[in-house]
Amino acid sequence: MLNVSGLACSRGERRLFTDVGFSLDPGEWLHVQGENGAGKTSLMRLLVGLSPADAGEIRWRNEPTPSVEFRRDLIYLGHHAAVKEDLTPLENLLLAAALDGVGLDERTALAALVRLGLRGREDLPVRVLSAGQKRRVLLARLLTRPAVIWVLDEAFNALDVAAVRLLGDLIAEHLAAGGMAVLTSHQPLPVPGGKALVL
Amino acid sequence: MIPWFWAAAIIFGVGGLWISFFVAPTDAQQGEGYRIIFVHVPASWMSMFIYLVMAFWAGLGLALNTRVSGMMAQALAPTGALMAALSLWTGALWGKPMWGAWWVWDARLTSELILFFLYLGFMALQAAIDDPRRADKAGAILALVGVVNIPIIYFSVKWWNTLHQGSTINLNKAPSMAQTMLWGMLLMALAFWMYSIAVALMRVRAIILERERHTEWVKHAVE
Amino acid sequence: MNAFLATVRRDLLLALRRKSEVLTAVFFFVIVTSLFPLGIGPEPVLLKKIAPGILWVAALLATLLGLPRLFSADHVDGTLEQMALSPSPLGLLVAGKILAHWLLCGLPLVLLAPILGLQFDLDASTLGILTLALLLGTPLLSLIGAIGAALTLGVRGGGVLLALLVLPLYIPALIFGAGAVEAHSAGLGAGGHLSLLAAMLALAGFFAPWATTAALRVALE
Amino acid sequence: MQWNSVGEFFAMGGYALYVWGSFGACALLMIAEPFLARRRLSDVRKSLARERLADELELQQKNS
Repeated sequence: MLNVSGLACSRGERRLFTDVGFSLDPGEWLHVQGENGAGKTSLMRLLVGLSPADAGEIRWRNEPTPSVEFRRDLIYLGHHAAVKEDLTPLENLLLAAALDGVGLDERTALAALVRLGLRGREDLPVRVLSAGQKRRVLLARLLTRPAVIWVLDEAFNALDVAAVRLLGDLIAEHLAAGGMAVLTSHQPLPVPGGKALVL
Repeated sequence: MIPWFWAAAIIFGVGGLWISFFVAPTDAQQGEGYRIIFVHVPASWMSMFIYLVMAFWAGLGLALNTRVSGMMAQALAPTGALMAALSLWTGALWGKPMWGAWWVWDARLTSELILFFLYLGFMALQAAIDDPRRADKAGAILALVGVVNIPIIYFSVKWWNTLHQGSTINLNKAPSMAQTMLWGMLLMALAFWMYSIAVALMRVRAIILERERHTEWVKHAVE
Repeated sequence: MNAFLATVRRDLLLALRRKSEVLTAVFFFVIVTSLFPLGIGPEPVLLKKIAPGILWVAALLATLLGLPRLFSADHVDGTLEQMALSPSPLGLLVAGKILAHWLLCGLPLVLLAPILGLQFDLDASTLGILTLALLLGTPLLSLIGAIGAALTLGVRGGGVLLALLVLPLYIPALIFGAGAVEAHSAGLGAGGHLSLLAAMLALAGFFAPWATTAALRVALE
Repeated sequence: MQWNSVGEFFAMGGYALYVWGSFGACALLMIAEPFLARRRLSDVRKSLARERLADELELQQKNS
C-alpha cells in the first residue's frame, strides 16, 4: 500500500538523511526512531507531502503522492495543537470535518469526545483546557475522520498514563481493522509489533 | 566568460559615450541637456527587460524545479533595481531643466517608480526568508504576480495621467531622432546589456558558492 | 463547494469570538477619513474634490491592517497545515478564507462609505458611484492582499514587508476606484472605470486564489 | 567636433549639473556595483578556504 524508496532530505545546508525506504501493508505500523534533530519530523512532513523531498519516491496504492486519494486516506497529527482556541471541542471537530468534506453528525463527535475523557468540556472554549486536554481534542479526530493511514508525530507527548493507554488501544483497534500507522517517539510504545526505522 | 562581457561593456560604453558627447549634435530645443537620454533610455529599457528576464527565470524555476533559475533571479534583482533607480534619477535630472520640475506624475515616471518598488519588494522578501529554496519559490511567485501586474499598472497609470493632464507636458514630442543619436543610444544600450550580464553572472557565482558550499565540487572548485 | 462554505462559516465564527480584531479595521477607516478634513480645513469645494481619493486610500490601508492575520493565526496553531493536507482542494479553502476576509474587512467599509462620504459633502449620486466602486474594488484588495499575506507568512518583519509587496499592486484598483467617482463628478460617466474594475476583479478572482495557494504551500515547507 | 574648449565641454551649454549629475551617478553606481559583487565573491571564497583549513586541522589533530 505505502511504498517509500530512496528518500533524501536536507535542512538548509545540512543533509539529514539519505536513502530511506520502507513499505507498509494493512495492519502494519512503523516506529520511526532517532536522536533529537535526526530528522524524524522532517521525514513525517515529507511523507504526508507538506515538504518536497530532495530525492526518492513515495507511492500510495501504487500512485505517486501527494494525490487526492492519499489525502483522503490520511490523518496527520503533528506537533501543533491544530485546534482553534476560540472554538469549543465540539465545534472544532465538526468544522474540521466540514473543511475536509467529510460528513460528521453531532452524535459521533460527542461520542468521540466522551471516549477521550472530555465529558463536560464539549461546550467550553479550547482556550481554557489544559495542554493534555487540548491534545485529546486533537486525538478525537482519529475517531471522527475515517482514514486508512495515521501519521502521528510525537503523539504520546503531554498525555497522562490513562491517555497513553487509550491512544495505544485506539492504534491497536485501527491496525486490527486493516489500518496502518507511522509513529515517532523516543519511548517504547504501548502498541505490539511494528517495524522499526532508525534515522 | 565574465571578463569578455566586461570587455564588451567597456568597448560599447566608450563608443557610446564618444557618440553621445562628441558626435551627436546639440539639440535645437533642448540644448546640451538632452544628452542625458543616452543613459536614461538604456537604463529604463534595462530596468524593464531585467524584470522580464527575472520573471522568466522564476517561472522556469517553479515549473522545472531547477535550482540555478532561482539563483539567477536573485542575482538579477539588484541590478534591475539599480537600473530603475538610475532611470528615475536621470529622469529627474532631465525633467528639471526641461519641465521645470524634478518630478512630474507622468505615466512613464510613475510606472518606473512602481517597478522600482516591485524590485525592492522582491529583494526584501528573498532576504527575509532564511531557507534559500523557500526564498526562491516565494520570490518566483511574487515575480510572476508582478509580471502580470506590470501592464495593468502601466495602462492604469497612463489612463489616470491623461485624465488628470493639467499642464501641457508631452513626453512623446521627442526631438526627431537623428541617425547618430540612434546609434549612440544603441551602443549605450548594448553597453548596459553587457554590464548587466557581467555583474549578474558575477553575483550568481557568489550565490552558487554560498549555497552549495557543502557539495564536493564546490570544495574542489575553490582550490 | 461545501468545504468552501464551511471555511467561510468557520472564519466568520472565529471573528465573532474575537470582535475587537474586526472592529479595529473599521474604526481605523472611520478615524482616518475623519482626520483629513481636520488636517486640510473645512473648505467644501476642496473636500469634495479629494473625498474619493481619501476614502479609497483609507479603505486600502484598512484592508491592509487585517491582512497579516488572514493566515498567520491558522499557521501558528497548525490548522493551516491540516487544511493543506485536507482532501478538499486547498485553493477552495483559501478562496473561502479570502471571501470571509472581505465580508469582515471589506464589506463594512463599503457600507460605511456613504455615511462617511457625507462628511465631504458628496451628493447622492456620487455616493452611489463611490459605494459601487468600493463594492467592486474591496474584494480585489482582499484577493491581491491574500497573495502578499501568504508570501510573507512566517517571515521576519512580515507586516512591513506585506505593505511593501502589496501596495504597488493596489495602484490600479486605487486609480480606477477613485477615478470612477471623479469621472462621475466631472460628468464623464463612471461606466468605463467600473467595468475595468470589474474586469480586474474577475481576473484576480481567477488567479489570486491559485497564486495564494502556491505561496502557502511554499510557506508550509 | 562641437566643443571649442574643455571648459565648454564641462559647461554643457549651461546644463552641467544635470548632464554630469546623470552620467556621474551612472558611472559611480555602475563602478560600485561590480566591486560589491566581487567583495561578496571573495568573502565566500575566504570562508570556504577557512572551512578547508579547519577540515585539515581537524584531520591533523585526529592523526596526532
